[in-house]
Amino acid sequence: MSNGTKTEDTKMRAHGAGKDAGSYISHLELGEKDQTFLDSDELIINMGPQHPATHGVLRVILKLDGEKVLGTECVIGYLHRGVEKIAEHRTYTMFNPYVDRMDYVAAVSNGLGYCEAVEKLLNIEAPPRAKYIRVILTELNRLASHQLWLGTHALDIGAITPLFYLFRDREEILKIFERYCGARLTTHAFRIGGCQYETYDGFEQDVIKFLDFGLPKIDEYEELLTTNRIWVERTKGVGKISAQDCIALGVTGPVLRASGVKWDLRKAQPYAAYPEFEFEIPIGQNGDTYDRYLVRMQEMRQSFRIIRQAVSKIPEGPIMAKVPKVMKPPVGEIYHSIEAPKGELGYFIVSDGSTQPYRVRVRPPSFVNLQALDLMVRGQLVADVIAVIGTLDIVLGEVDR
Amino acid sequence: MQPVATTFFFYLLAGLTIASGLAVILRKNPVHSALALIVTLLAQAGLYLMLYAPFVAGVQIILYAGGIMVLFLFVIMLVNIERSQKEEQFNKQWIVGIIAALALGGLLVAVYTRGQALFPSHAVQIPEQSNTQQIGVMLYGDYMFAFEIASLLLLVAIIGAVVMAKKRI
Amino acid sequence: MLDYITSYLGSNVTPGQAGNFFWAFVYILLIFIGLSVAVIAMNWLERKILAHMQVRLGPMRVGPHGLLQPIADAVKLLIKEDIMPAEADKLVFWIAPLIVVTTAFTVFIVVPFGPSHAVTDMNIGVLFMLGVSSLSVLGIVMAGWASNSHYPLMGSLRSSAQMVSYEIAMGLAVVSAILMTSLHGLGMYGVAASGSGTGTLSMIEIVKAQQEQQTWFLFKFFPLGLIAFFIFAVAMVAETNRAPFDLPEAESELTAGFHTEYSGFRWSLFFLAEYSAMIAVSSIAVTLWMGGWMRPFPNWLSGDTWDTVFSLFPGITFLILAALASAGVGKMPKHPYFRIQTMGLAGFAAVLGLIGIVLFIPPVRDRIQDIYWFSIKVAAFMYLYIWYRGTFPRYRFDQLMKVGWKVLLPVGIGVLILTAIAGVVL
Amino acid sequence: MLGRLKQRYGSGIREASTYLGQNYMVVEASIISQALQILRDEHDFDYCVDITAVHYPQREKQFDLLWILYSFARNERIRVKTMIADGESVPSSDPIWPTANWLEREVFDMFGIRFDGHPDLKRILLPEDWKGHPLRKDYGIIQQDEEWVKVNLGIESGQ
Repeated sequence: MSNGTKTEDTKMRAHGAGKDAGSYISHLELGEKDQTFLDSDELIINMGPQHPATHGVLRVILKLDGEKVLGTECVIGYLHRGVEKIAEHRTYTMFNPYVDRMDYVAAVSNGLGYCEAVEKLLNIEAPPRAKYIRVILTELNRLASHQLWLGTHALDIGAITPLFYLFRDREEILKIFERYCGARLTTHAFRIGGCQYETYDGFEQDVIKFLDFGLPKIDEYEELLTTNRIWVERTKGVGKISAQDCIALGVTGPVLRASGVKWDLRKAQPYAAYPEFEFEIPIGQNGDTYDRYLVRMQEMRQSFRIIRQAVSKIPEGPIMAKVPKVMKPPVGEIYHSIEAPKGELGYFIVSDGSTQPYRVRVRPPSFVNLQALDLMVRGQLVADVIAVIGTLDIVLGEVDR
Repeated sequence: MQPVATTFFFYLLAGLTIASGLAVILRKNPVHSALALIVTLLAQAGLYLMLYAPFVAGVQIILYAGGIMVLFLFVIMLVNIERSQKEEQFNKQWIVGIIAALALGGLLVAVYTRGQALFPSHAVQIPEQSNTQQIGVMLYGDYMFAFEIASLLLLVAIIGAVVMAKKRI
Repeated sequence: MLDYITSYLGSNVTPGQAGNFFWAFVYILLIFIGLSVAVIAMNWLERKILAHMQVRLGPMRVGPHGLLQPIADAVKLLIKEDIMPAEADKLVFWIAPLIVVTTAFTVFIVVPFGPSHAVTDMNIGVLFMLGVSSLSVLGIVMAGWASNSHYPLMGSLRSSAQMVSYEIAMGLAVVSAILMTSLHGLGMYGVAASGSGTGTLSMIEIVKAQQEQQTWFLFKFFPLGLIAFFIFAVAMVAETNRAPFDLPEAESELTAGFHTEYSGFRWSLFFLAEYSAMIAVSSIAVTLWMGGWMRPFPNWLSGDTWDTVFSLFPGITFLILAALASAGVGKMPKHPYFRIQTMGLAGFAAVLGLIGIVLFIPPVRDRIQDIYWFSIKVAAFMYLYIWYRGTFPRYRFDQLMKVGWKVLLPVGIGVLILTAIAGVVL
Repeated sequence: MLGRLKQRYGSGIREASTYLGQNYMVVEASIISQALQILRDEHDFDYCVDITAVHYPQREKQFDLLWILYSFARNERIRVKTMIADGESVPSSDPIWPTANWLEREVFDMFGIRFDGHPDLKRILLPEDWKGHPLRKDYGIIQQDEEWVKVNLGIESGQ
């Protein structure tokens, strides 16, 4: 059970260490041995890539003193598909569906960021109706993403029931997506220059029906968890991160807001039709898991608010701007970012004047946020690692791209 | 309930006690030793039962087999087993050990052969029923002082353990 | 021989006390079969109840409403390949599930399903149950260690620490209930507990003491009995490693905890043991605090009429179940594909109805109703277990220890002392 | 702000301009570290959004290395760009923004640009012993490390 005296090859005999993983030597094992309680040996265990609570194929190497975490190292890349490389070999339009496959639980947001970035590069603007449709769908997707997050997060902490409630309600959102564009998960809802599809008959009614159905459900989730003693004990003070650390580590999204920074790209650098809506940016104070939970719950409520306004104010008009058949943006670079459910999702696109992007760089929020894991769990217990992975709300498709 | 096949059970349990007791010291793997020790303790509990001491037997199971041995195993598992398996099993004091064992054995034999006069010639009639109550009455009546002294001793031991473990924190 | 068998029927004690080996064997067999059936039923019920709590249907495919699902699962587990890790300690790996399952079944020797419905009555009954069930932790520790792998080891370390800590709180709660047995009562049935003034550890005598004192110990010295019961109820969930104290097998942290490396039949032994341990601790709780086999309100609704009314309950319950099943038969799809299923459900309904009718026969119902009330009370606890699982998140390890040592233990000692004082003063 | 930087480093700042409303500046590789430090300390660019690179194989200095910075106080973004040749390394910005740790590792992984003083510079997305840096333009889209695939996955090709 000790690592110190063993040879290299037996070190990673823990589960899941495949051939490629066998040769992987974590920096945790190379450094000085930490002082452990009662001079017992420290334990290096391997969590993932096949582990129920790592939300996909994340592998975390934990250095433990009993149950206390002395250090972590994330091994990622199991889902790497070379999205950025693919982009260089596709036209701007052809690459559009690929972005849906990164953060697959918030595909609409990915599409929105990419389309807006290319639009900026082309110097065109989507018509107002398209912008409204974009806001409605993106906010619905934010709800779906947060619902999935809450379900899995609660499941990680041991509450199995919320998951099913949340899947039931997320289903309604996916039904709207399905009726709008035919796909439920990887929607590919937007086109460069607007939206490809006009809303179907009864779209507004469907959305309003969902709003009336979904808002009281949030109270239902909160009833299950917010004041639940065990839930509070498991999340309060767990995975604390200060605003300074968040900024230094580039952590964005609800995690940053829960640490008390009132920063949301929808307000700070508004895009789409967001300037036209009233909503608040919920923030927390302590930057712990409980605050992140509360912030996301409030964000869901705000999303309902935004959707309600958008549906009631949706203008008539065209849904596509004038876009050339063959897109050849002028030579130049652009960085555009949006507030995805997980944080700042940025696209950096370099054009060389041809039909294909010269370089597309995706700034994935999950990837950057995941870097904070080590800081957040050091000195805490194994169970907290699970809670913190859950609260960071990472999607491995986006981390690995 | 009438006892059945008393002799058979006595020899069975006694044999089990001795065999597993030997296994405790002969096994190289400390976890196996601990498990053998549990068997010893359980067999002893069986012997207590045969002596019409169900309470002592029950306490033996709860405290020793179920409690203390779990803590034993707990500690052994944290220790590096592969290392301890390579270590020498019997250390330099084996001469002293054999002398001590022989002395104890001699004493027992001597008492058994010579000292019969010290013991009553027939077995004491133990009441089958309610000896749990009698133990209670004895402990909290006649032997109150000894009982309290023992508990005080344990308290001291606990504090000592905490102090020794805490010195590094 | 026949005399030997029939001679017991007239007696009023357990087969163990009567020294009747035939009937003791029959009782052991009955308990073994009954327990296995209960575990299978529990498996199905848990999945169904949990599913309905979580807005889904649960098993629906194998048999009507998935009634045959547990049997299908059992068959699957038995014919599954049994994998033993190459690095495992073979002997210990092999023994561990046996220890767990043996201890889980052995405790049922002293569980009193009725004044004479127990295999035997030991005068250290409660101690025996606690002791033997505390041995099951050994099996868990061995399983975790023998797997020679990190997650099982952590699971077994957690479970041993957890079980040892909660056993103390549990023991204190039990002792305060045992103290109550030593108090005098009016003797409703005119039967004095063995040696009035001194308590007892025998399970049957504990229930008789409650009968005599005309109250469940739950309500004795209100709220002392209630607090002790509460401590026990919390500790017993921790002892059986169930949510919210299911850390040793927390699937989101330790994949499956101590039985991660087990599969097939060996794994199913752990499963069997977990559920029978749940039933066992619930039986202790029912015996100590909820009047064991006594029917509800024996003191308020007393008299022959009420006795008869209450003794009809088992039959009525089975008839209701039969009615529900036949209603299900009517609702089955009429497609020929479902014919066998429909017939099976109808047969099931018929069997339930038949049992219900048999239970109305006076000598049978007099003997059975104790078992019935005992089972109903245990079933209530089983429902609670499922309910907890559907509601609570999981505790963290340090919080679990905090609850055990800093809350339950001091409260347990306090209740014990107060009970002793109340026993002397009142 | 740009003026002050220019004043201090003179020719070190090659170009500072705005394209499509987004500010960027091109800095000599030799002073990049100081420039970033000043941007953070004196101009409040406390949030390093992204570090990435672009490969231009036909240029003498093959790589554009970019830092995308954001200032919470000013709600303003700036891109800092430098050009380096293949095999050249730049000082790591990990001491300035800890977030640079993984971002630089990814740049190293994808382009093979080394960062001096990085605490743990190794591949992040690809396997440790993979050969080649996929986002270089001379790395084909269906190219892969055949040997690695054979040894580790036991198949002839990953396609």
